[in-house]
Amino acid sequence: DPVIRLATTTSTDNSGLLAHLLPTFEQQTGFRVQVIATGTGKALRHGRNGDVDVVMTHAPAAEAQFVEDGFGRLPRQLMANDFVLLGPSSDPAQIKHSQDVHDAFRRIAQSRAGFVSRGDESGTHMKELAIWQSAGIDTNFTGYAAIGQGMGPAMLTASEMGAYVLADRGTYLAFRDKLQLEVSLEGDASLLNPYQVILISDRKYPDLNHAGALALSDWLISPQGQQMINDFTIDAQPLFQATYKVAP
Amino acid sequence: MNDGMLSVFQQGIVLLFSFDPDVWAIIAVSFSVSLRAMAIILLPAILLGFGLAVSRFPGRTGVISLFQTLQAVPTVVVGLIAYLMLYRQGILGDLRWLFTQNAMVLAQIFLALPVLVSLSYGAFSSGDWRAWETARTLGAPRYRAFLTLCHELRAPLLVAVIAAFSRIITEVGASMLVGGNIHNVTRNIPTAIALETSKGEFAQAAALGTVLLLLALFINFSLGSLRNQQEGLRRG
Amino acid sequence: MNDGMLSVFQQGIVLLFSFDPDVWAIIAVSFSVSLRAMAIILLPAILLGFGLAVSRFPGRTGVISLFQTLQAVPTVVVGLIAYLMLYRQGILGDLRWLFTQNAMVLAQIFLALPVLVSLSYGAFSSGDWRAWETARTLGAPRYRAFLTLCHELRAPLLVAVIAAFSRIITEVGASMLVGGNIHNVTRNIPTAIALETSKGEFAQAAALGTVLLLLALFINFSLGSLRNQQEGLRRG
Amino acid sequence: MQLYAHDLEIHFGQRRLFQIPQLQLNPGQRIWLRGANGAGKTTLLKILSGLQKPSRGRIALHGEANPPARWRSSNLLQGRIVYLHQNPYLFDGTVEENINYGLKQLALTVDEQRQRREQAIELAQLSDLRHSSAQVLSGGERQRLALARAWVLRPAHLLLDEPTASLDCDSIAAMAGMVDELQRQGCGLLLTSHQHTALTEACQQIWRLEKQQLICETQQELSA
Amino acid sequence: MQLYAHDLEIHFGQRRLFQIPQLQLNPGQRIWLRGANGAGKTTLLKILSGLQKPSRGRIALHGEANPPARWRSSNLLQGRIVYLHQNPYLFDGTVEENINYGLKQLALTVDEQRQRREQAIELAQLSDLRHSSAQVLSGGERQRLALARAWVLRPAHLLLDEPTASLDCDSIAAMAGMVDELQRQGCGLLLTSHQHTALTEACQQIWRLEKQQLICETQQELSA
Ligand SMILES: Nc1ncnc2c1ncn2[C@@H]1O[C@H](COP(=O)(O)OP(=O)(O)OP(=O)(O)O)[C@@H](O)[C@H]1O
Ligand SMILES: Nc1ncnc2c1ncn2[C@@H]1O[C@H](COP(=O)(O)OP(=O)(O)OP(=O)(O)O)[C@@H](O)[C@H]1O
Ligand SMILES: [Mg+2]
Ligand SMILES: [Mg+2]
Repeated sequence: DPVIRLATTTSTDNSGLLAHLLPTFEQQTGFRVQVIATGTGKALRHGRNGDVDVVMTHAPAAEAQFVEDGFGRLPRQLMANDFVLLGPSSDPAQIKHSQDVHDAFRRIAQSRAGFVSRGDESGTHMKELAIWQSAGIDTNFTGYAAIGQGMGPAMLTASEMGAYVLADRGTYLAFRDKLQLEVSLEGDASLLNPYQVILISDRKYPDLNHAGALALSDWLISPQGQQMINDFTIDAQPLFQATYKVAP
Repeated sequence: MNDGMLSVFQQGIVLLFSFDPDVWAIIAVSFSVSLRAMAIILLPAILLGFGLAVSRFPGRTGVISLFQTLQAVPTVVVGLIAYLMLYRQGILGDLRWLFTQNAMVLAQIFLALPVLVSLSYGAFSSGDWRAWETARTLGAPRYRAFLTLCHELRAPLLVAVIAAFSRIITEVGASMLVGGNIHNVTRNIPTAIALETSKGEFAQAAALGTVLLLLALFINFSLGSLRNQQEGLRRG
Repeated sequence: MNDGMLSVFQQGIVLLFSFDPDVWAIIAVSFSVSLRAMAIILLPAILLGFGLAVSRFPGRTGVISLFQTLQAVPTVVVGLIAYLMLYRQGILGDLRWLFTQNAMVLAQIFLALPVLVSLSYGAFSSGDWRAWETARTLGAPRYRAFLTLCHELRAPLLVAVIAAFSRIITEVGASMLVGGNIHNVTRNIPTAIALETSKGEFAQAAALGTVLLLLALFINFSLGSLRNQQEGLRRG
Repeated sequence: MQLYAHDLEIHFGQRRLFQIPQLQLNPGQRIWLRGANGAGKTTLLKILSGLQKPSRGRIALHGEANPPARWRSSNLLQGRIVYLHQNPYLFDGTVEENINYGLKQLALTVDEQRQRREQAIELAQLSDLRHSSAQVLSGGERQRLALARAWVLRPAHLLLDEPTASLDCDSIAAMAGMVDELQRQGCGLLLTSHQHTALTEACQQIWRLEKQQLICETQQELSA
Repeated sequence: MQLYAHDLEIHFGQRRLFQIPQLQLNPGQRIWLRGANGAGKTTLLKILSGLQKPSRGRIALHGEANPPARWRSSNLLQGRIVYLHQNPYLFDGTVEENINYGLKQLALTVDEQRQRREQAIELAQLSDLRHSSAQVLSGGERQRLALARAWVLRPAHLLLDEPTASLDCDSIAAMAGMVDELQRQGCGLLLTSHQHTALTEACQQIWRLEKQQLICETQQELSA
């Protein structure tokens, strides 16, 4: 069975990363990869149900649960990208002067400048909530708008409203010329966004294409795979950073 | 997920009768938007369908084809068109309607109009012209003759209205784009369902779908009395 | 976004005639899935609509209301139901249809059936029973009498078929869920549009919408010849 | 009120059905319109009642306060010049509802309405069927109902297209009674029929549609 | 082939329309079915042609290889016992297409089909209108077309519901010619009519629907 079904998040597929990687893998191994790009929650759900052969997501807590429940095996951290805080160029909350991301979020809440939240329990949304929490701020302030939509619409909404928004860099680069937003803050360590590739339990679902899934996982962490991840750029900007380390 | 379809359905019933204010806010947005859109187009669309069925003018079949074709424009695209009109630089940008219910009403008007026009064209074109003539000769002014014809054709017209309303009450692409799915403001049942689904909360999504189904059933059975009267095909 | 609606439309025309293999693969998936779904339900649904219009049995109005109501189930929810049947633990899980075109056909059948049944019920219920009687007495077997009645009512039936087909060819929620939007396998025009929209490629999305619109126009004008013959309302 | 037609002509494609320089229908007059099948009787009646537009010419009502009404320019003809279809169309509903249809349009008290309705149902011998659905009526009953529905309006002119075609003697007598009553009240009557019946006997004039023209004769000429 | 009915009875709700213990229609026979408006003539004809189900009783065709056919159990009645509606329904299409409708059902060569069609169009005097849409025909033309459409089938029995109601003398003569021709070929004819015409004159029997019963008389008795 040469078909591998990969459930992953929209960010990897929409950014063009998979289109950059997979042809080489397919050529070398003879497998064909069918990509089902959805939200992290749904991708893991497909994994739990045994409807896909391998998942690639970016929600550490949910992934840990997934492995712990016995549905996933062999989680490998293969790459990361980062989140950026976007805002109008006038910078009403004075983010430019903030020390770190927590300070920036505090300023947004205090300035009553708007903030658009995806509100869809996606990886990005989880991240944002975690930051609000560690900054010690309740999201009930007036400027906070949870819109329950994808990254693109969230940025467009923020752009229309002149509000701030937390976005992943890949999607931001794709949307950049449609937005009247700028990067207000980037590079903070807590804005890192790690991706894992996880195989599906072969005891629960013995008839899946485990050989293909393993081959894909192996190839992704191989020197060639890691190199190709680092080589991927949009507008000459690298998007993902290969992070696989051989387990100690 | 493991709790099967039946329990999802039960959950929907519980949700509906729990009077959860969040759920009812969503329901209110759905119905207020879609009913407003229907109210605005109902008469013009049916009149247009009537006109297309009974009149003869050059290009008539072209117009009919056009309305039928417009049904095949995906809702997202209709949403995009509405968006391009409403965003800050759009021709209607000054209205500042984006992300309001008005924007959703506008998009839903675009969506329902072709459906209602072409279905009521279909309904009228199988009608009997003598009904119109009889009404007129018995002294009915034009508007009453039209209403009489509508009454004679109430079964297919009712079906047409229900089809058009179903299209917009279940529509997600356009509402999401121009409404923005803002909690308590523009989040309606379909966008809420889309949100729950994207979260992987399938049970919650299905429960919301059940809510819509139950409300639709309720409306339908109330309209059923209208339909009851018509006793099969005309025999004379 | 800034390049206005006209240029988007142009882009769509260019896209259609560029014979870009990717675009045509998407078009092929859309039409092969939706046409298969229509082909499967066409006859049963129209027969059912006919039966509901001409027969009298207890619970008949209940059945009619049910079909009309089922139109108001959002496509995502229909997709969910199909998903719950098709996923590994579902009753049809052993077919392993999830993320294949067959799954999309199944979901689209659920979507189109209520629309077609209730609209053809509407069409037949404004028909003239003498047409059936005349056909039968002139020696036509039942199937031919039925076809004759369909021919007499071709305007509203054609409109019904077009409405049902439009519903499934533009539908995104169910196809996305059970098809998975896999490139070259289950990506159809609406899911491709949704994808492009989520990537912010609005022009590309609108261009794909234009492609669908153009194809629908083409189909519609070919069907137009059918419609042309019917000369307004019956006068006798 | 006089019904007046001027310079009527009607074509269907290449075919000219008839051409009538002038035509006049007076109150209280009863005229028998004759002609072979396909001569154009139905078409002429529809034109005179304002339901169909002639290829050329115009229709007017004279002798009232309002200026003459042009074709379809208003509702003036409708309800005052009533046309009865050759195959009447009955509205979905009961016999009584059909009779009420035109009545609702008139400025009558509820009492007057009821009175006219009861009278019409009685004259048309539909008492037993008053609550039946109009769709199940027999051919003759349909004709009687159609006349009753027009009769309650007390029109200025009544144009009857083959009103007695499928009626038995009793029904014809009932129809004749209703029509005579209308004539006494000054209603102008124009009727087509291929049979000699009580209705046609009382006609003072015969109009013949022949060779694309309308020829008037009086009944005496005919019998002579 | 004999058309045979046994123990027919029909009710509408509480109302009993008629009850007929037995009834028989022979080949080559011509019968005039009479009765007041609303007596149930149309209903009886529809039942005999298998279009409507009686409340009780059954219809059969005797005298052929096949066993007697029960009501609606098959297609045996259809096309051989042809019923002509009081207000004929014409299919959307031209006059010629209407005539072709039943012909297509028969196992005839193209030549035979053409021959029958031409003959029918001629007899029904529809030559000028053969390519017109059937929807624009006048009342009389509709009747003639409906008969022509049935005539080409050479049915075993033809049930005519008021075929001459809106016909002029010429048309009646044309109708009579067609009907006589069928009778010569052994077709059984049952017709209703409120008028004495050339069609009714040649009837050997009169059936009367009266007081919920069917009474048979021969034409002689009547004239006596
Ligand atoms: N809309 C139309 N288009 C073309 N021809 C028409 C149209 N309406 C009527 N005709 C033709 O005009 C002729 C006259 O029709 P009309 O119904 O006026 O006849 P009539 O005198 O009432 O005949 P009958 O006694 O049979 O009812 C018919 O031959 C008919 O075919
Ligand atoms: N489906 C029905 N339900 C109830 N009553 C009916 C139905 N069909 C017919 N009738 C009634 O039965 C009676 C007989 O109808 P039918 O049409 O057989 O009469 P008919 O003898 O043909 O009369 P006519 O000479 O006026 O055509 C009528 O009074 C009619 O109202
Ligand atoms: Mg006529
Ligand atoms: Mg009858």
